[in-house]
Amino acid sequence: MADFIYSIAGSIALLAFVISFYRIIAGPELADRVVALDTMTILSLSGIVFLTHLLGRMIYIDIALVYGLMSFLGVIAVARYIERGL
Amino acid sequence: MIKRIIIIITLIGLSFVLLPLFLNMEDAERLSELSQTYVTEGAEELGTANLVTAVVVSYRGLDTLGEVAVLFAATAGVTLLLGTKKKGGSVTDLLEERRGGSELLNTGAALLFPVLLLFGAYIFVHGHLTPGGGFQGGVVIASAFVLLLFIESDREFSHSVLHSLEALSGAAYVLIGLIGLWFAAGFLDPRFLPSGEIGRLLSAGAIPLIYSLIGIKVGSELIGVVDSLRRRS
Amino acid sequence: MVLEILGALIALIGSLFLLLASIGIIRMPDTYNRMQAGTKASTLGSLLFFLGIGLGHSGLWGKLLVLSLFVLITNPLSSHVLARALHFIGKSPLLVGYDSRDDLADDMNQMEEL
Amino acid sequence: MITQLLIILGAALILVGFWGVLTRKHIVKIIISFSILDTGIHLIMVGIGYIKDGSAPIIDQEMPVSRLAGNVVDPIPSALVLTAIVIGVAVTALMLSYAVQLYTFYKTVSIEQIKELKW
Amino acid sequence: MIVVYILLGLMMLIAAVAAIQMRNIVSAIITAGVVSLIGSILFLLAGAPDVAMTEAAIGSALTTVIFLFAWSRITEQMKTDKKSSEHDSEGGSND
Repeated sequence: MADFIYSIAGSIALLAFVISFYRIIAGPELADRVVALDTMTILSLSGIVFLTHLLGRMIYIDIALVYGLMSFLGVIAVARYIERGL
Repeated sequence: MIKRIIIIITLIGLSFVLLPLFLNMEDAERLSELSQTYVTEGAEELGTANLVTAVVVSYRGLDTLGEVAVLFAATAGVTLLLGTKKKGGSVTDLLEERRGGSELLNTGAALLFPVLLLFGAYIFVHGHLTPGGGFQGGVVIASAFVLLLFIESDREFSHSVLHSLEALSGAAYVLIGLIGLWFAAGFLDPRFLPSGEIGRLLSAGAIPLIYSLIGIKVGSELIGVVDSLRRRS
Repeated sequence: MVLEILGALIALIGSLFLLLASIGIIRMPDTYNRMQAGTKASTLGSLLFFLGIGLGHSGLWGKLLVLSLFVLITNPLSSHVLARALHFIGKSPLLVGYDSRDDLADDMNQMEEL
Repeated sequence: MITQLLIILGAALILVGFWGVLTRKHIVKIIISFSILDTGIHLIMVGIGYIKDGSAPIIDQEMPVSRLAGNVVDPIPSALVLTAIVIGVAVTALMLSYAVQLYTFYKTVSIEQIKELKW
Repeated sequence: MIVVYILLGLMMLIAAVAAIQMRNIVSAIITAGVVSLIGSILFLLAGAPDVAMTEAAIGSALTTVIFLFAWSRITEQMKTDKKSSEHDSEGGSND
């Protein structure tokens, strides 16, 4: 029962990932793509935590930790490039 | 036109090269003999929980040494190409003013900088227990310094400190390898320290030590790369 | 067992918020609106998601707490820097029927006068 | 099945990257294509090391030493890919520094206009 | 499970082709970062967490940063070149 509800939640998160991926490909401007990337990193963090549950290995959570710290560097780099501060 | 045809022919040829790889491969049911030995005996022999670390640091230690050498060569190339400062001030006069970081960014970066350093150290000290190790920890430490470059891009890092850290950790890495050759079975054999119990922090012989040295080396090299690539004013 | 089902339900609510964030990303009319939809909803959604997974696995609490802290620090930070950068390159938000009001530009002018 | 999927995906990425390297004119685009090609090679190597229903070769409560045989993926390709990624970023940085130097000498980013490199 | 692999693989291919086709360089850099991000999730699914961690840290964060540093250096030089060429033409007209 619990596993079933968990897998529904994971599928919805995957659907959200695909939808925000559409904005990265189609986004008319650079700014839209960066916003979509910002959302996508958070979504993939949730996805990695969900995979920890799905594959049944607790140690996979370390990847989410590393990615959670590193992911915002890319967004900040693009933002600083846009405002000419890099 | 001829160019386009040549490109298409090249791509088709490449796909034919890659095709047998696809056709001959099924999901393997069991490991090959060498991997089987590494998997079953690695934990017993070396006392590491993470067997990838055992392969990287000990069984294939020479490969890692070569990899670190390639990394050093690439870093030296980047520094050689871009590291020197521009002669003459005529270019810099025309540069427009660079915008500083906002106060929120400065505070957040100051908050996150020690966290990133600590976290990188955690990653490479726990390399024999959890996923991760020297390379990943080195990247996290380098990213902490990249964060400092984001808030204040004129910041100068001390090159002598970076170079001496890199050289010292590289020399210590080779030295530990030689100690393994002397006191244990072979080059980069970590068993000259006691193996301990699997799953403890102080276990697996010298593997945490070696991976920490690799982490410091990779981190200082990547800081050097980013520092050479950024824009000078 | 009850705790697991409760965790699964909380994770389901969190995933619905994540879906809301992504729908906001594609349906909102301009960049600033997309940004606020994407950031706020996805922060709440991911925190609920972590809580749900943590209720199911008691061994993960410490690391999930650290992860939530990272998300709470880095996510507003990155969206703040991005919004500020967009403001500086002269992108104005879509305000239908309202007078445009620019507090950040006023602040910058004041600082320059000082 | 999963090995085949990873290998065909990696091969497709290699072809896409190679196509980008051959057809693009912009030098930064060529370097981006190289990094995509790298990712394809890494996917193929990880795919070769996959074992049916395999998990990570890390010992903990869920994977004790007794269950290790037959349940974990091959650690050797993982170790090789690990070092290959780090070398990849260093080589990318080297290529980018060449791009910066090419721009300072020739004042162009299009490789069509750098005539001395042609033969 | 196999559906997830195929979906992620298709997204990765689309992102790779889009990264090469895009006209804006910074958009292409971001999209190449997305290729690495999806790749790291695939590595995690295929049971290689060490590789996934390296790809997430290096491929999608540090590579993006390095590309942007180099590209901002090139664009800055482009700007100064344009300015100095304008200066030169003005000086020539005065003569």
